[in-house]
Amino acid sequence: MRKSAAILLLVLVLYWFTLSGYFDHTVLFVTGGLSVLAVVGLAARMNILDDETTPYFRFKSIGYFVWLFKEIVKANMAVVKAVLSPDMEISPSMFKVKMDHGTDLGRTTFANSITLTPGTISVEMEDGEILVHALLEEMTDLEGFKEMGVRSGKAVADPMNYVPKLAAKPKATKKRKGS
Amino acid sequence: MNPHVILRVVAKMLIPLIALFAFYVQFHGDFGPGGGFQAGVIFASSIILYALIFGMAAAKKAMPPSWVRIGMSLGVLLYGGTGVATWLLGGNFLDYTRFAPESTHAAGQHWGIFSVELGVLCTVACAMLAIFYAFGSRVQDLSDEDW
Amino acid sequence: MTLEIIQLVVSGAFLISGVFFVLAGAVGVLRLPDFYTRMHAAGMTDTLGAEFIIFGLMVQAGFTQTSLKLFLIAFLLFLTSPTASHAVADAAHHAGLKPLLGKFRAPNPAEVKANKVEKH
Amino acid sequence: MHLSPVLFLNIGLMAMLIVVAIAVVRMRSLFAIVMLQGVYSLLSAVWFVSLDAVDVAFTEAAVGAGVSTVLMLGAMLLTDRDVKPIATKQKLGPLLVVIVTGVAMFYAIGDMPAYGDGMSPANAYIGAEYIEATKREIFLPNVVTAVLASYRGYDTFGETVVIFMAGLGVLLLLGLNGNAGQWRAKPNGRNIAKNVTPPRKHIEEAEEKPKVKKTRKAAKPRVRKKS
Repeated sequence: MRKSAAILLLVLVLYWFTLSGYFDHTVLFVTGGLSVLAVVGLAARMNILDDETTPYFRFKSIGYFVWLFKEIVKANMAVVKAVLSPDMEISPSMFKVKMDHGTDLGRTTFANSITLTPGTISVEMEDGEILVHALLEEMTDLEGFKEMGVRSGKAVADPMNYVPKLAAKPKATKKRKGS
Repeated sequence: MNPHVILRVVAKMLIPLIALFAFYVQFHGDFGPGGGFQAGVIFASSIILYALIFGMAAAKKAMPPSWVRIGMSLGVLLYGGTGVATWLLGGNFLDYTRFAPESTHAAGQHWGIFSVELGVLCTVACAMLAIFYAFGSRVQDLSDEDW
Repeated sequence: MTLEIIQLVVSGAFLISGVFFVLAGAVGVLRLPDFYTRMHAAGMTDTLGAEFIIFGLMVQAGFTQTSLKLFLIAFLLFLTSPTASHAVADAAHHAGLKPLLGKFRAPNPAEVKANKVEKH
Repeated sequence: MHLSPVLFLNIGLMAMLIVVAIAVVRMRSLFAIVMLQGVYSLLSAVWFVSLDAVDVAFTEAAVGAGVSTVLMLGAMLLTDRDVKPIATKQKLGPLLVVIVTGVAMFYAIGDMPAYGDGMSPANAYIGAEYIEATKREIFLPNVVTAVLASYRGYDTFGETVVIFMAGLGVLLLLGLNGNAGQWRAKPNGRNIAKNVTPPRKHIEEAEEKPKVKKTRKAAKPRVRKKS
């Protein structure tokens, strides 16, 4: 708790100077210091001082974000192509991806990465299972999820043991608009 | 287990940033857009976010209702008190130049505006929280099924 | 001088591609059949659309405090927009909204016309 | 009036505001209305930015779209989820008032100064004076703050008191823990009047909690005796 308080303090000081941009103004300097201390105190009162609050500054995670951004661009292209083509052939499906990151932070990173990649949304998360809604057939590929899970686990330094599993096969209810 | 894991983790990251942003808006009101009214609402919204995720009881532990009640009136007192102080220093009500009559850079004005805006921050933040607490505590914590 | 031109071109390219993704997202929201699929299109606007526009502005601002602030905005968007999408999708799922599953194709305009004529 | 992109932006934003306002009036579900009010606030905040009124836009976004949406939702939970339909006859009176006011406003548009006109009464006399005097007397880059807190200090004091009174009024009616008017007030909002919300399981659980504490306290002396 003391360690994360220190990290939070550092992050908030950097945040303050990023926002403020005044380095030589005495009043702003003093009030800035007091406000940072007040916010850390508030966070302590709220009981939110732990590793989940301050996951910033992990150099491993920078590489992950670069990789994730590449994935997002790729997925965006696929979705744009599907949406803008006159036929608009899509095959929405829902399935469960089972994975077990050790911590809530790892689970959140993984689920948010899924949502960030267009074409897949994490609809529900229960313990180790994420219910995913996918727009296109090529996005149900479990290998992709596995890679994302492993990488996101590494990015936030989780003890992780990943078991990809298609828990429920998507039901095909043939429905067509206009018919 | 709390079903809203993602919301909880992300809210935990955001709450300190929102709270500090409120103070930034407060103290940079002299240089850019901002001031006590905006800062008060932003600060209140950080606590409201906490209450929405962790429940009303936890929020009341972090920011007790008694603080809210005191802060609400303390802000008005600070504003009015600034006026009375200038009065006692021999000026008119809220005539801030009395704080530093000889200053060439209007330091008195700066101090007056500073303390007045602080009063506004106190009142606005606490009044918003008071209204939120009053409405929110009236209903017991809703379970997801009630929606 | 040349640096300025490069800056202009790069930021312009970012802005145009960002606007393209936002537009594609809007078209997707209008065309896609149900709530969950529409959320994919909406997600497109707030990931690549918004991020590319912010990157374009960052390139235009250069190495200044403004571009640091823009980076903060981009970071917050990265953090909050998937969370909001998840919250909305979760709420819809809890409320019992059934997703449309299986293969789906956009109806042919000619087919739709024929249907309408039959109904009349 | 020359055509500029900003003009089109303003026209588009105004059109969207009108559409949202009509939707708010015609909606029946209170939840949707509250959400649309948030949309309305955000749109008007964008519009204020395009008018260069950043301070106002800031306030509108924070208050209108942020906090007041939450407060409205909180208030909505205490009432119905739907609006009761109003008979058409009862709408005629308000409609008349709205039409008369609208016509009067359209009539007044003719006298309005052009947007950004430096010679308009609002800008030429006291506005220009404030801008000049701020440079000379207060030395602040943000004229809005100087006007708000110094030149119009009385005004802002009044506004602060108004907000204080609003909070106080709600507290007097509902109580800080939502239990005003109950003869057995309990701290931290635990005990909610049973005639307000029907008793549910978790309310009963919350009331049972003090008992657990008592048993814990009772357990302590026993240990002492043993030692």
